[in-house]
Amino acid sequence: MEKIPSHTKKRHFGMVIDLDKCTGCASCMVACYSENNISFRDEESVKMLSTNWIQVFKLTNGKPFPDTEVCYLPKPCMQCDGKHFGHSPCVSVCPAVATDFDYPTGIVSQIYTRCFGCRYCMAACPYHARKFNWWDPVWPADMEKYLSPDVSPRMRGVVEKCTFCYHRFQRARQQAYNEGRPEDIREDEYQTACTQACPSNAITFGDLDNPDHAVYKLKNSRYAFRLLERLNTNPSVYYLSTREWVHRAADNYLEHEQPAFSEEQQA
Amino acid sequence: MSTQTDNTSNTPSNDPSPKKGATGWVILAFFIIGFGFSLLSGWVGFPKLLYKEVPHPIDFNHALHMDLVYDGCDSCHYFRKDGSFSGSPTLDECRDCHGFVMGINENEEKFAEEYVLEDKEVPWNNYAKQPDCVYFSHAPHVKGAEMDCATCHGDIGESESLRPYQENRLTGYSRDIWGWNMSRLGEPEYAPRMKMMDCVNCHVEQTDSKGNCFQCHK
Amino acid sequence: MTTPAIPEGVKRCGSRQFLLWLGVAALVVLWGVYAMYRIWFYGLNQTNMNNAYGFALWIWADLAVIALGGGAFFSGFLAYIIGLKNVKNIINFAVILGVVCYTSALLILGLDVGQPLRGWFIFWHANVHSMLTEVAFCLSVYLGVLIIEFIPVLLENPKIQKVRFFHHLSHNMHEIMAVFAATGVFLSFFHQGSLGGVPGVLYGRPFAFREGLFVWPWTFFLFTWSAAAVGPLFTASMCRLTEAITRKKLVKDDVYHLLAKISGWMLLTYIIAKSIDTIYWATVTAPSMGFALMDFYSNNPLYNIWILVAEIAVCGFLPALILITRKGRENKKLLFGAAILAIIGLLINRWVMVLQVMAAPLMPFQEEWFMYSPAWTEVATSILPIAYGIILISLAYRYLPLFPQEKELNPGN
Amino acid sequence: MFPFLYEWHWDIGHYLFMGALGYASAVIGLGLVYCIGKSIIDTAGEDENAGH
Amino acid sequence: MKIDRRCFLSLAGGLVAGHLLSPVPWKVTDDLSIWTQNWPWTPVPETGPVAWKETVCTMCPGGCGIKVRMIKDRVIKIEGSEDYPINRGSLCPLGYSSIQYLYGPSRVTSPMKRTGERGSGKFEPVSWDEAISEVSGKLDALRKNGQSHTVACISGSDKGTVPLLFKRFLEAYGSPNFIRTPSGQDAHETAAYLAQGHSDKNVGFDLENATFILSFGCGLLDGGGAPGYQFSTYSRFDRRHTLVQVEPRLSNTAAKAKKWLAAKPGTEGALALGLARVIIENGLYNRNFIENHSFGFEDWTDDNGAIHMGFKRMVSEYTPSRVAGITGLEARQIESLARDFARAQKPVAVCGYNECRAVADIDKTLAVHALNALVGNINQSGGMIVFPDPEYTVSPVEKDRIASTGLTKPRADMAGTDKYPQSRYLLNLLPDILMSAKESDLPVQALLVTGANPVYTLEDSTTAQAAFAKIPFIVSFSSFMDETAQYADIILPDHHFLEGYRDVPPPEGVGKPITGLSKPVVSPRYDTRNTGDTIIDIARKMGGSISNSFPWDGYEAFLKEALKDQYRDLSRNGYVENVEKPAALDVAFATDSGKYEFYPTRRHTTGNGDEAKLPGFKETDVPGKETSGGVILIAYKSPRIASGAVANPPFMTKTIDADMLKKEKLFIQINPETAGKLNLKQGDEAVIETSAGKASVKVDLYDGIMPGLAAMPAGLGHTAYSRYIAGKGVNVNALLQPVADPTYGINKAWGIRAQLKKA
Repeated sequence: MEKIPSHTKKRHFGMVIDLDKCTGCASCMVACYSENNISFRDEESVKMLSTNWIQVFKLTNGKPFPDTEVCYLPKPCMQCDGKHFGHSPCVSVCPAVATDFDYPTGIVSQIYTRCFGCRYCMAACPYHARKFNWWDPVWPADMEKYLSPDVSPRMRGVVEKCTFCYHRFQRARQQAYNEGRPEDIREDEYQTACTQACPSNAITFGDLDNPDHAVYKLKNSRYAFRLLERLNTNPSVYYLSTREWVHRAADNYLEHEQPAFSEEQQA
Repeated sequence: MSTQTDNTSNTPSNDPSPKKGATGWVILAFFIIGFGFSLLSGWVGFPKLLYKEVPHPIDFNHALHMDLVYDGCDSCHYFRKDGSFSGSPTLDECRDCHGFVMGINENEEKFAEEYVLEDKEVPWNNYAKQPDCVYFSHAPHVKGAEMDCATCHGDIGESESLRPYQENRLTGYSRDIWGWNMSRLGEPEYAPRMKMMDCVNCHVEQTDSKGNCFQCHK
Repeated sequence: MTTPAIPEGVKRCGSRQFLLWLGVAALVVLWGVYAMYRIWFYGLNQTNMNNAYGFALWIWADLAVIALGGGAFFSGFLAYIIGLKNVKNIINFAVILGVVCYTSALLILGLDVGQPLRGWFIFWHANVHSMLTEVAFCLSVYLGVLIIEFIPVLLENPKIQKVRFFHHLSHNMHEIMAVFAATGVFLSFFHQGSLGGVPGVLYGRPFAFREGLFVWPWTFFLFTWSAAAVGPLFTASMCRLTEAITRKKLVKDDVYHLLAKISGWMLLTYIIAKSIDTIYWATVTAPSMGFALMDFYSNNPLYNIWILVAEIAVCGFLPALILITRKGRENKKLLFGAAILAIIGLLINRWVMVLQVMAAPLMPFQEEWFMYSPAWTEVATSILPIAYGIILISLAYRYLPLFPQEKELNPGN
Repeated sequence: MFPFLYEWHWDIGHYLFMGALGYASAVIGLGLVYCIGKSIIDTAGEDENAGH
Repeated sequence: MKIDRRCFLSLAGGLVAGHLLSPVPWKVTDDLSIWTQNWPWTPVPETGPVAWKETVCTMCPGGCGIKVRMIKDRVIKIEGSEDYPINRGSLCPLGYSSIQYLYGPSRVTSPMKRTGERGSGKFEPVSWDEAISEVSGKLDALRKNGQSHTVACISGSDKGTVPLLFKRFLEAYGSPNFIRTPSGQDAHETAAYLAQGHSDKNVGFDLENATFILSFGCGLLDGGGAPGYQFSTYSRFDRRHTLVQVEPRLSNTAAKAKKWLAAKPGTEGALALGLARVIIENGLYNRNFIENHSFGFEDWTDDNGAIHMGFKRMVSEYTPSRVAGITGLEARQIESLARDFARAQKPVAVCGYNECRAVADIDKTLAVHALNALVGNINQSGGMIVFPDPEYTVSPVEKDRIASTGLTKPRADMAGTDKYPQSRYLLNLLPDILMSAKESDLPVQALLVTGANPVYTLEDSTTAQAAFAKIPFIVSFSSFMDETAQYADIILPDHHFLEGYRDVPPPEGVGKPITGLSKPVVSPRYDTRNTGDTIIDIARKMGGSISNSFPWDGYEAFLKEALKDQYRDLSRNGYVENVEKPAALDVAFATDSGKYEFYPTRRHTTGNGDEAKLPGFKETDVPGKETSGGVILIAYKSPRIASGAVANPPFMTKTIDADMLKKEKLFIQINPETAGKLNLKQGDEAVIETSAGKASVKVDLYDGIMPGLAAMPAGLGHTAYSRYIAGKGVNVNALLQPVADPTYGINKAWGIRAQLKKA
């Protein structure tokens, strides 16, 4: 199809998050706020009104003291491919093509100026990855000074979500063009803000289809799984955990069913 | 009621009764008046209302500067190391030459007095200024596709005086983006128009693709 | 001599009483308008919606009024295409109800979007794969059809009829009304279906997701079917309510009986289809995604399993069985009781397909159900259409010959 | 909505959707034009008739 | 020609038709939507050339290297610096969000003078001259009255050049009252003094080279201590590394540990001794260290011929089964932990230094140090490192008669007095001392506060507030309108750390002596001044010998002189590592025996006998009355909440989970079992009451907390700063109460008895 410009290299960016490493410190969240001009209000405790592109959840294994275990699970937008390539749950429902599956990168785009705020995509997203701008964004005092020109501040009434820091990809690409090596972008040249911020190196980011990238190997690990994989959303974000209960907590199972990981463990 | 109809029925066109009212021609005339008025006000008056002329802070003479610099456009509009484009030069960059009043002409004096001495950045009007939602990088176009400046910016580099700059009162856009012709017909002589589909059309020609949303939006 | 504004041969209440009646409704409208002002000027933070409830009361209200307004399309289908003469006695009323429902739906949509001034993007930048695009297009074109269907009725006001052009227009439009009606039925079939498609295609939401037939999920057909079944019952019930308020017989009983009979069978077949769909979903679709039926029904009273029982048994099979029996139809209390049950069933269905979809937790580590209660602004704007409908219907009833049988049924006026 | 817009693709989805929609709109539009036209003629004819 | 209604209809029709064929409706519709895309009130960030600048973050004492992304003169983003040896790229949420303080509404934008009541936050801006004259005037008056010793300075740190200037100022002025805020370092310093003989050295742990970290309740991954250092250490963990966490609550650290041992709080010392016993009994200790570099391991005889009990005999009583009884753990667990620890390649035991609160149990700390000594990892790679402060070369202070007299007076906080002769700072005692003093005889007449927010961070903060309110004159040097600044009479605002120079001394607890330099990346946004400059100005204004002691033009000049040779490297690399390697074991100990003293002979005790000197386990009394149905309240540290001198910026508050804070209500964590006893359910409104105060909270049931305990996060419940920070949750310090160690005065209470009832 005409989807990919002739001069563009095709990639499929994705993330692998090692849940055994994640400490739940929220550096990724804060780095994301700062990187992506995410607005805040004085009241942020009602999480379903709060804008987060990546959010760290706390999972417990449900066992009583002292056999309790905790696992932290950072959840960005999963950049789903959907049932067939590009048929992401949110993309197919957007009536105005404000969100689209970016074929050259495998990232789900979101164009705030096209979005008119119908929120159908939010209804379609099982991960609650999409957030609506219920209020006009306001930065108190002269905090507007720290806003980055790489990411447009959103206006009231539109949906926003994690973009895998697409502007960093653009930045890397611009640099590559400037240096006369178009489309040749090294693995370390494009990393998301959260990946870079994670103080315990729990997040790995790269081209899932490129055997030279770290994520390629990690996503094929036997400890790898994805969130709500059974919905056929086909996320580009993988998780790693050696703990069986974490695998179970990441998807829904009927009583007699088991995650593939547990079956493997028992075998 | 019926009698009235009878009275007037013989001379329907010459002597319209008060009840019968105007004839078809008169009605048509009114229609044309309304139609014409709307067309006129819409095509002529409305653009004047919609756009406001913003005076240039300095009537910059590109031609004059081109003669003085070594590196063409790149002398003042250059790529930074990271591949970003510098755009209009900052006051500091102008200062390299304009440290003091040289007294070349009125504009130069004005520039030196109002900006250099006052240490104030010049609020240049940018004809090609895109809104915040647009991501545009010069590097792929100039370095990758080896396009000339004039392809998009017209012959501004050779101009001796800045052409008028108009701003859309509603959107704040430069009038160049939509094009000076309200109907967007024909090619403008100053430079190509810069609405989204103008970019897309060129991309389709050059890359066989409309491009992706994120390619140009942020 | 002046032409009376009120149609000939019918009696209407005094203007003072009428104005009072309108005034009360207007107050409710004003309340809604104030809410609209709050929403448009301060944004959607004036509502109680949140990121879990991106779709809430309004979308439900939209789905509900459009389903109920389905009476217009199905009555039109019966009257103009099947050619059931008897239905023509209520068709004008059905059309007006349709106009009320559809304009309300568009108004609420205009409120519900975060950027109303960009609302036209849905047409201009249409994504033809989105069910919402289909809804928007068919809905607005169908509203056009409804207005076209309404125009001849409007033109029949004696004062307007005096203008010859309008007189002819009304006549000519009547002549080819079947064409409009047929187009309307076509459009309506699709947008009722698309509304069903709206939740049905959400494959990330196992509660709503229904597998498909061609490019449409099951809910596409179920929504059309249920609107066709219950819409006429809503028309009939509203007509009966008008009769009660005006204390006049406006439509002959056999019209009601006919509608009830058709609706009864439609409802029965619908609810059977719905049951099959539910069983298939509960035993095949949902389990394939790891969900047991009871995962979708919470312990909290609002989203409990009773809602399924109520929808299918109490408000589905029960009224269907009443309506398909002659005895049931001919007993007024049973007939309208069944109609109200069926309407409630439809409202529950739309509620479930919007609100419960949002409420049910998906991620296994998130145990809580998302709860939501509408803000006053949402309630006010959702009630506004009712008051607005009352005003429009009152005006139409007063000044237009809505009911061809009225004169005959109320002699001596 | 139109082929000159960014979102447009010459694909089956657009043929079906826009085709059906265009068809319905055309029927409605033509029907309306017919009614209005005929009514104008009827009205004019009435005036003529009244004259004789 | 006749004109009628139809003409006008036609005109209207023409107008409409013409209109539709003109650009007006279409362009207006389009442009209106474009207007919504560019609402004038939605900011459009300016572009420009990008630059990265390296500096050091000082939002907490962790001292992480950061790189700052600048666009023109604007700070856009902060990231961890990969090249900085402490954090090696890692950075905590507070570091990332510190730009919000640079630009935030919490800044004090100019010198302020109080106009309203204490704590009301009503101030008026004054000029720097005026403010400094006011301060020097007040101080001068006190000095002339012979009350120079009643001036105190509370500082968040006693290291680095700014605290050095304050110390110097007090010395020249004539007051002994330089007071550091309580920290875990208090106990480590004391232990290092007792066991190793150093009175003012830093105790750090070389975590990055250790392979087995046994943590007695350290919030290593909860944002305590030097978070960048600890996170970066953890990020390099692989299969060969082990972290064991001993803590009654499943904290973030415990969740990430290979093993979590939920020992009863306050019994960690017993566990350490139990481990020591297993190690000794099985001969797993480092013989070389014990035989050549330690003292008091075996029983020993003093000069008078009296036989004293050695460490070995003392711990022999701590059998695994007995320790299991004390700690609530299993004997099996204790034995295997001891073996794993002792057999590990590079084991290290840590405690206390980065808890959210300064719980300073000397016995416990000595026991943990002893564990390190047993495996011989003192001053070894991957072990416990003791190193000196960076050296500052400045001329001696010129003291006049008043200064000399003032300096001989006892300290206001009683540190170093007969009662607590071996303690250096005892701020935790000050509130009670002030409260019991008469107005006329107040031991503190003027207070300078720098890098600290004691009104908020001191336990029993309500009493602290009342006590500080009694001080006639308070000067705050805070950059932000914090709680203490609100109590001040004069605020002399410091720069934000991105606006000025400052040396960053080696962070507490970090096992390598790195000094960093925080450099300005932006010019000061407001009318603020580097506190170093301010204190020099005040000194200059006071004249005489005080002025003579401050001969520098400003802080930068002082900094250059004080750091001497180091300055060049500092300004070039951003940091400098102490060239001095950790001392070799033969010269490492300054004790009388010249060895590591398992039996701390110098220890000041109330009673006599070996039990008092040796670090045996003594149960700590928990303050408060024991009642049926009561709980013990503990505070915990969350990496998402800044609980130190600086409050949470809005970004961090945004990360706080819904089960920690909801609207203004804070959640208190209790075990479901405890909840059952107290008849509480998830989300219930409840009231918690202690002898210090009471607060209304919500209940959060958490399986990961020991039954009988209730935990609240530290760092919320602020009343100052801005509306983005104030009024959220409860300040747990207002519910806690310190218990002074009888011989050292430092606080040793780890919790407080509380009543938790349904509201």
